[in-house]
Amino acid sequence: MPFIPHSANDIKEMLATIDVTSIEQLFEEIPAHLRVKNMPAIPESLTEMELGRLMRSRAEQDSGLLCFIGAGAYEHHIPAAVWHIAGRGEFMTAYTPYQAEASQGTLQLLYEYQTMMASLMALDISNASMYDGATALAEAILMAVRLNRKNKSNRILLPSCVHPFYREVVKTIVTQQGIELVDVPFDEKTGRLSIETLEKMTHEEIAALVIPQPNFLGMLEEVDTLTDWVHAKKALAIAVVNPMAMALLKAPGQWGHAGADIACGEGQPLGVPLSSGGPYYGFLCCKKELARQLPGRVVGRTVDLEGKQGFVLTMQAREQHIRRAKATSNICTNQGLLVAASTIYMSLMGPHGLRQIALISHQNAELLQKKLTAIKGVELVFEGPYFHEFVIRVPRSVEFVLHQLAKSKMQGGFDLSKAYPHLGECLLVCVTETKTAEDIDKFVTALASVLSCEDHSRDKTEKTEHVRTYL
Amino acid sequence: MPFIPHSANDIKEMLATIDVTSIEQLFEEIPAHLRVKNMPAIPESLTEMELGRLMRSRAEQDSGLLCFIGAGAYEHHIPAAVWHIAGRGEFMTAYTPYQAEASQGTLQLLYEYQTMMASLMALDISNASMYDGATALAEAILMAVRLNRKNKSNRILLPSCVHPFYREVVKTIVTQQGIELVDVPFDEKTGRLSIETLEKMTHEEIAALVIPQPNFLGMLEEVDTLTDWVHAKKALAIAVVNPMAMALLKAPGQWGHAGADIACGEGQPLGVPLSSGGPYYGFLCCKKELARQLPGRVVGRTVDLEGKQGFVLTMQAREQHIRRAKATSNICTNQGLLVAASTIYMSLMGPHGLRQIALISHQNAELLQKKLTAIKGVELVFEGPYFHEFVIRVPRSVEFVLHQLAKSKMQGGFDLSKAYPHLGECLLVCVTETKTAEDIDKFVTALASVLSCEDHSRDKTEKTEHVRTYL
Amino acid sequence: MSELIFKLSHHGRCATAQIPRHVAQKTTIPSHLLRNDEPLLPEVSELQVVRHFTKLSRANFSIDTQFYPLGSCTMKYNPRGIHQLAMLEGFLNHHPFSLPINSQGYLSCAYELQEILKAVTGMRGVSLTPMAGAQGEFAGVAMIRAYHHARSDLTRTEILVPDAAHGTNPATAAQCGFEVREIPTDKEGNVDLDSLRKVVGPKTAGIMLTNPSTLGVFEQNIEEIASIVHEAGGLLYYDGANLNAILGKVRPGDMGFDVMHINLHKTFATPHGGGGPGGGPVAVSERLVPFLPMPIVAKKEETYYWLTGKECPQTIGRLSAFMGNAGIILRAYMYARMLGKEGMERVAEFATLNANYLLAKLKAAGFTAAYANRRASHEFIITLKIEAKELQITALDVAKRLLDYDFHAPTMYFPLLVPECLLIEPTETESKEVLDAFADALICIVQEAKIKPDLVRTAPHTLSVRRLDEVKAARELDLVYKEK
Amino acid sequence: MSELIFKLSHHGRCATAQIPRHVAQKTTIPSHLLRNDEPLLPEVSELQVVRHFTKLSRANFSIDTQFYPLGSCTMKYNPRGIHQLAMLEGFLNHHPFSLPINSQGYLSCAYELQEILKAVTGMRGVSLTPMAGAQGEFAGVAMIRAYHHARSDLTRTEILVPDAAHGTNPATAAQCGFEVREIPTDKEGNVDLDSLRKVVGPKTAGIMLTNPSTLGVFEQNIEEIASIVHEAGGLLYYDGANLNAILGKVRPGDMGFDVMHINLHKTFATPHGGGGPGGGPVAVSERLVPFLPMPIVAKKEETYYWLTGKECPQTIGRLSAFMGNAGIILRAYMYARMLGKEGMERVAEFATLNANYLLAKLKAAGFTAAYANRRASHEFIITLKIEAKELQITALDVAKRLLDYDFHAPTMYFPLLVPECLLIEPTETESKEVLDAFADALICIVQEAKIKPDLVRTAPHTLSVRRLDEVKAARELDLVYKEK
Ligand SMILES: Cc1ncc(COP(=O)(O)O)c(C=O)c1O
Ligand SMILES: Cc1ncc(COP(=O)(O)O)c(C=O)c1O
Repeated sequence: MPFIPHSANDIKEMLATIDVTSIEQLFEEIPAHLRVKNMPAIPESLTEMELGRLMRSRAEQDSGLLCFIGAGAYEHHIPAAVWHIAGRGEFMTAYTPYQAEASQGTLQLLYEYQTMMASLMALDISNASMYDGATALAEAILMAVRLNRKNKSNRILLPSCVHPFYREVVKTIVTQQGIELVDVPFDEKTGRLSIETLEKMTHEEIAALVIPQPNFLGMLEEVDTLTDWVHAKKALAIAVVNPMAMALLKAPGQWGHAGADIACGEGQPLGVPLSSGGPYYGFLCCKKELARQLPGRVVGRTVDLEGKQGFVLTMQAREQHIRRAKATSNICTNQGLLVAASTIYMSLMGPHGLRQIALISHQNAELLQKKLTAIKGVELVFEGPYFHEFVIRVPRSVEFVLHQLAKSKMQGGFDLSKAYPHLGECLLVCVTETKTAEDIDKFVTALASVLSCEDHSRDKTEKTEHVRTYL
Repeated sequence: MPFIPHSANDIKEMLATIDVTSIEQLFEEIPAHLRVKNMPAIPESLTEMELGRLMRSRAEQDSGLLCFIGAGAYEHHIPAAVWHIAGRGEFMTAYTPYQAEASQGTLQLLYEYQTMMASLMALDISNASMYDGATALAEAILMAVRLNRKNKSNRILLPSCVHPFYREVVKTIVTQQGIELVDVPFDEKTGRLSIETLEKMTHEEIAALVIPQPNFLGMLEEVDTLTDWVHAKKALAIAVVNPMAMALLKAPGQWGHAGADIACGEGQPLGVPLSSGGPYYGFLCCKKELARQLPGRVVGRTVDLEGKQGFVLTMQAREQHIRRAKATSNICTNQGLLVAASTIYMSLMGPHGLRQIALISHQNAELLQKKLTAIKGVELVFEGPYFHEFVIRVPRSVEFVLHQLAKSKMQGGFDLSKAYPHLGECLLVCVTETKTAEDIDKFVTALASVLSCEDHSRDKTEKTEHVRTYL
Repeated sequence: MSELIFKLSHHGRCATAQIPRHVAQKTTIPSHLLRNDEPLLPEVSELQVVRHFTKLSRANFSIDTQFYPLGSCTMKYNPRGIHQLAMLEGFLNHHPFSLPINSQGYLSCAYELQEILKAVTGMRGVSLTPMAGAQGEFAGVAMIRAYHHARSDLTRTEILVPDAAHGTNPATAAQCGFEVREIPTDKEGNVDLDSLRKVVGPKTAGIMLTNPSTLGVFEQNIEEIASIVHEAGGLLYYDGANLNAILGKVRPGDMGFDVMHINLHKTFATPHGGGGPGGGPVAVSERLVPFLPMPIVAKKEETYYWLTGKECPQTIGRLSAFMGNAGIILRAYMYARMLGKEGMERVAEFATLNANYLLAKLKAAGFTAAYANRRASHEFIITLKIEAKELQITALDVAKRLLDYDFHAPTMYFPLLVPECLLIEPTETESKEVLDAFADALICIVQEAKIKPDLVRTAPHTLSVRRLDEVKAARELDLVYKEK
Repeated sequence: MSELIFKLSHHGRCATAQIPRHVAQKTTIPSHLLRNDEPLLPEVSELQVVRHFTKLSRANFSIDTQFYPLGSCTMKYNPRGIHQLAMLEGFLNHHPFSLPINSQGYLSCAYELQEILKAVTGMRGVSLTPMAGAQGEFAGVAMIRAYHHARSDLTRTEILVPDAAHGTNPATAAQCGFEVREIPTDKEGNVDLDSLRKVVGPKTAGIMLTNPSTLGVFEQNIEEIASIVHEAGGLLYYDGANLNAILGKVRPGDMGFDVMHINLHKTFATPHGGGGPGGGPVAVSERLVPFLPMPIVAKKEETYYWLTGKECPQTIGRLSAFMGNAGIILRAYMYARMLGKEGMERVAEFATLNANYLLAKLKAAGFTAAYANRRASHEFIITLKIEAKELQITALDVAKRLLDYDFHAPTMYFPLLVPECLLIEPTETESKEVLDAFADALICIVQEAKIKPDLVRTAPHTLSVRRLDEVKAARELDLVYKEK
């Protein structure tokens, strides 16, 4: 009986105290005919040692490749101290800090996190996390619509240069409430938004414009202009940004004349491992006037009976356990431990370290881009500045190219040909501070060799038919 | 400056307080001509990320082999909880618990360890660790000689079926004090000690007999007879045992009529990873009458000012920091953290679990032995009971066999042909609970195929000439 | 308590070993896009970081250090082996957009977990993507809507929720655009059937139920409820927060539920992490399978791959940027494998034994059970309304005083319909000795309340802070530190 | 404090997930060799183990939680990255008897560390095998003996040791069969040269010195000492415990030492582990190379291999069953690589800066430095003899009271020749703020001693136990728990 501490004697005594004769009897209120008779095949139990064998072999299958994929999840160096401390039992096995006095560790950490994240976004306040970047964006949109009750618009401009899966998630979530999402195409030459296109979409009133920085294609938007434009339309600016980049790039609160109103995004780059896509966490910051519409947990500083500083969950009147059907969100369990890791990460890096990492990632990307586009047939798709990701067009099927690269232990990037078919065979390539000059050269050589291989005709048949990629 | 927290401003202020103008000035008492001018090439510093790259590639080189080597270091399953907790900063980064009140965690743990280890050995007391099994044996011998001041003998019977490297270490250490080590050969048929041989060695008085259980060849000694024999000679019985086996086998304190006087050995099997041979820890237990001759740290239970239970280092009058040249040993830093791991390990296993692991290791060994000796040309060398290790003779050079096995990712055992040339081409093979039936079959198949390969003549030339093994 | 980390900050300091060297500072990014101030991140050394956060951690209660009988939260032991294996580099460094051929290790685990969850819930389809219970609820209610819409049944605008329900239930229904109708509870803790019959009708999209309910009792009329709702054309949502109580004993699918979520961080022992992450897979009966959120893992021959909206056009869509809390899914999978079939049944058995034992002890000591005639499930409620009246101490006071006894407090003031309540869930991984000590502590506290009531009213006394002023926190919002 | 784990024990309980199932109980081992009672190991669940030892850990001070200015121990930050990398499976699962072809990863690290240690010590040969400083001393003194014996110089039976020396020095000399002659210290903390000249002679095998000495000052006459001893035919042993003070600034080899050890757990930042493990590599000058303990790693072309007694017949032999504390060697190697050449010099610089700064602050506050005219090395001594006399508080009292201020105490009553001494070593990884706070605490404590001396005399007051009775512990030995 793994993890159950009862000895035979304990069981006997406990049953006697309850005054029943068997454990079975405790289930007597469940209608007998509903009881499971013969549960379908679930494997036999494994000891930790046996499990270790199994899982090591599974982990082995997925490992050992050099990764140039980004597309919303980024490989950065994570200092060992981050998880050594976040993984301490006291952080990892605590519940939500409802009993504040017994949770000062988590609460103070969250207050420190809120301070760091709000400051990184150059906004006033931050909540204590959402599920991930995509749901944070959905919640930001719901927030914007609630805030826009005056003009009653529930139209949101959601550019197509926002992460395609973020857009899908937003659609799943916000359309339940009848919110209208308007797709804004990006400029084919720059891979960025243009005011002309935006103007065309605004014959009707809008509640908000979502501004990505960098956008999904890696490109840097003209955030000042965009923010001022949406404010002129009396609507809100919602920033969706890579927090790592914000140590280098102008932060949402600094955009345009008044700053973005809400900033959200994926916290993963700050100390969270790739881990097949989760658990990550979404961050959500806003101007202080919008505080009461903020979803999710928020920690506040207060004092105890003796006037000593302490921390509690606050503004709980917004939350589902108090406000129930009228809550700002249904979120309860969030992504606390990831926030702990990020807080430790940001503390280790400091403003200087974070900026250095953003900068070197950017520089590595420029280096790689130059080398890749020197390969015959490879072109850079968009012109203009990018952060640490860029789009190239290749003269063969992207799917074929990626499978060939995988054979030389290389993960070549994200296949854009399905999300943006009008771009053609395009690949979104990312590089961070984790890659050395040799890694970069290795990739360049591998791609060059894949592309120089003769047999174009077999591009299609080389694919394993039933093994589909994400999109 | 990795790990140094000083800002430029701090340095300025600190120098001013000291009233010097540069850090250099603080070294002014060192004669200038002695100062290092140009330190020979030490590589440039690495960041944690760079170091990670380097070390991962090094670790990779040594990994991925199925291990059937024992010979004093045993692969057992180590529950994750063991190092998750032993690795907590409070255990890992504390010093020796000289300030008892600020070290109750380590001290109580050591008291619990002493209790467990003494009980596992069926002896009265235990110290808090020696460096390893070999030095524990050396210290046990020094102890025995000090205790035997009466009969003044400093002859120790040290059988050749004790681990050859233990014997080397003992020689290095105890011969400095003029102690005489007498080699006792084992019986060629049983691989064990015989009373007849022993009798032959005792024309002169002896201070002690070292009794291994199991012995280095994996065989089980007739410990009752041996203990009674040495006691009849008015000398001490020093047990050197595998602690894992003591959950299954009769423990030193239970040997013969009076029990062994001192028990020592390698603690590694109890929760300590193989780790290229260390850090491990030596344990050392004895009857309570011998307490004042025990070397190393010992923890005692006491009370505080208010009568509350607490723990301190005790019997410090034996130790070098008090008794200096007259100390029972020079040991100071010991192997505390490994003891912490072992204590957690033993707590998880309990008496039942430890016994199960010993038993299944033994059963796996019997299974493997039967299958190996079914291979043509492979013979079991000794008759009689063994624990989880046994000796086979192979029809080709052991060195060749091991190198061939390594090609199929197999570590086939310990080469006895150099430590015991008179045995011929012999291999000491070990198996523990970590091996499945398939692992065992894999090994059998691999060995059979190595031995069936034709070309005997190349045995010698196949060896990489300058790559020597241990012995 | 520790100072804020910002107080340790010192300009120009950082954890040098973590920061790439030799970075050229010039950049091609236009300067109007660059930041020219520094965010308020601390400037501290690596040792300072380690020491600060290690010390903070020590100001927490946790399963690893205390008994944590937090009702409805299932604070059981989180096996260390699982955590260690989930941290294998092959899992940690695996990119969510790695090709399927480079993802078979992870995909096989996720696929097998889907199968295991189908088996223990008695459902036909599972999607692992929801990232917590509340998101599972969202997915479930969205599927209910999608189901009705697919049948062109567009009039169903109401979701029924018992008054004992967790706040996420009504909040979710509202977030999905439904109106919420509350159903009262009868004296024995069951849903009041008459009231249910009254509100159910053509507007009813569905009902959300927890069973055993958050009152700590098994809903005995479950089959009748199912037939009332089904006959009215509604569907039944099962809030799986209390699945621990019945794992392997009775299955939501067999009780008549159409859709449910499973809180992996409760029943499947993934660590709560001080608030998260969790996992909230949804399981559905045959008729809702087409609507499951994407992606799902499918298998063809021996290869695993992702199913997406292409193959499942009726899906409600995606709920996360990638595929949910993959690392948590991995952990839940491992836990299920460690338990095996027998182990799962034992979870329910011993969770129930512990709850009923503790309840029996407390009843014998004079405490008032909210539902004294009922068997406890894996949790139960005591109400301190008598103590509140006679001794002027509240459930809050008792909860806070328990902290001084080195026990985490039970859930308090939930469910809302029981006054001065403590919802106590011991879980199966706690020993009899711990339950005995906890009962003794509660008994002591009531004694203290008689003799030195202020001791209880001003508790806690032994933690890093005394009782905290939540009102001040809410009134004078101080949510971020500002340098003076 | 926590109860003993044995009190949680309950017959028939264990951490089931850790124990192989399906083990046949019958065995072919003769029954007279089998055990038929059970050892007193606790019978507890996995959660109980995790909770018990997690709680125990919290009753410790450590670098990760407190400033730990323990003189002579170099309690600096132990980088987490190093620990994590040393735990890679390829290192942890590597058997000491793996073939060299399967050991190149580990061997290359060990080899490179040998080279780095040669470089920073100015020595010609290194063996990594000693498992702590004291074993390094043993190896060194044994080599000194072997050297003399090899030259048929058999009359050298004495080792000289200054009175300030650490206890391991005389204990080691004795364990190697030498007689110990103590040399007094002069007023400025240097070895008294006249006394040295008097005792040195044909019986002198060698002298053991720490430099900077344990008095926290640099031995200024080191060259003269070297020539006195060398001229008498003796050798010089360097106790490397204080190497942190001079790393990259001055090298023992250049000072005239023949042999030394290096405490990896001090200068090379491997964790002290609550008492160990450590590492005590020995480094020697040309003439002692043949005597180095085995094994040593050698390199031929690009392959690393073990040197043993076969190739080095004059070796003093082996000191450990395998090759010493390999995991510690790995960590020290990584630390050296992280520091690099510049980083090493900075260790000495900032350790020295911190010590001199703290000394200056304390002197200014009225504390008495034992060697007021000298520069502090990386550590220094204050003597509380005046306070002891005037206020009747001892160094012990002050040390214990510091614990209440959340600082670990300095080393007390060592070296023996300074009365009521505190030996303070801040190390380079502590910040100025911490040093300031520590100085303030000491100042406060002296104030307390004036106003409420009992507060100091009965300290500590805030830890899990009050001051412990060591006398009782030594008189009424209670070394193992016995079930009643
Ligand atoms: C009864 C009940 N339902 C739903 C939830 C919400 O689950 P989660 O916190 O995983 O979103 C909870 C969690 O606290 C709960 O106890
Ligand atoms: C000056 C001095 N010499 C020698 C030693 C002994 O070293 P170890 O503890 O590593 O055996 C110490 C350690 O405390 C020391 O401080």
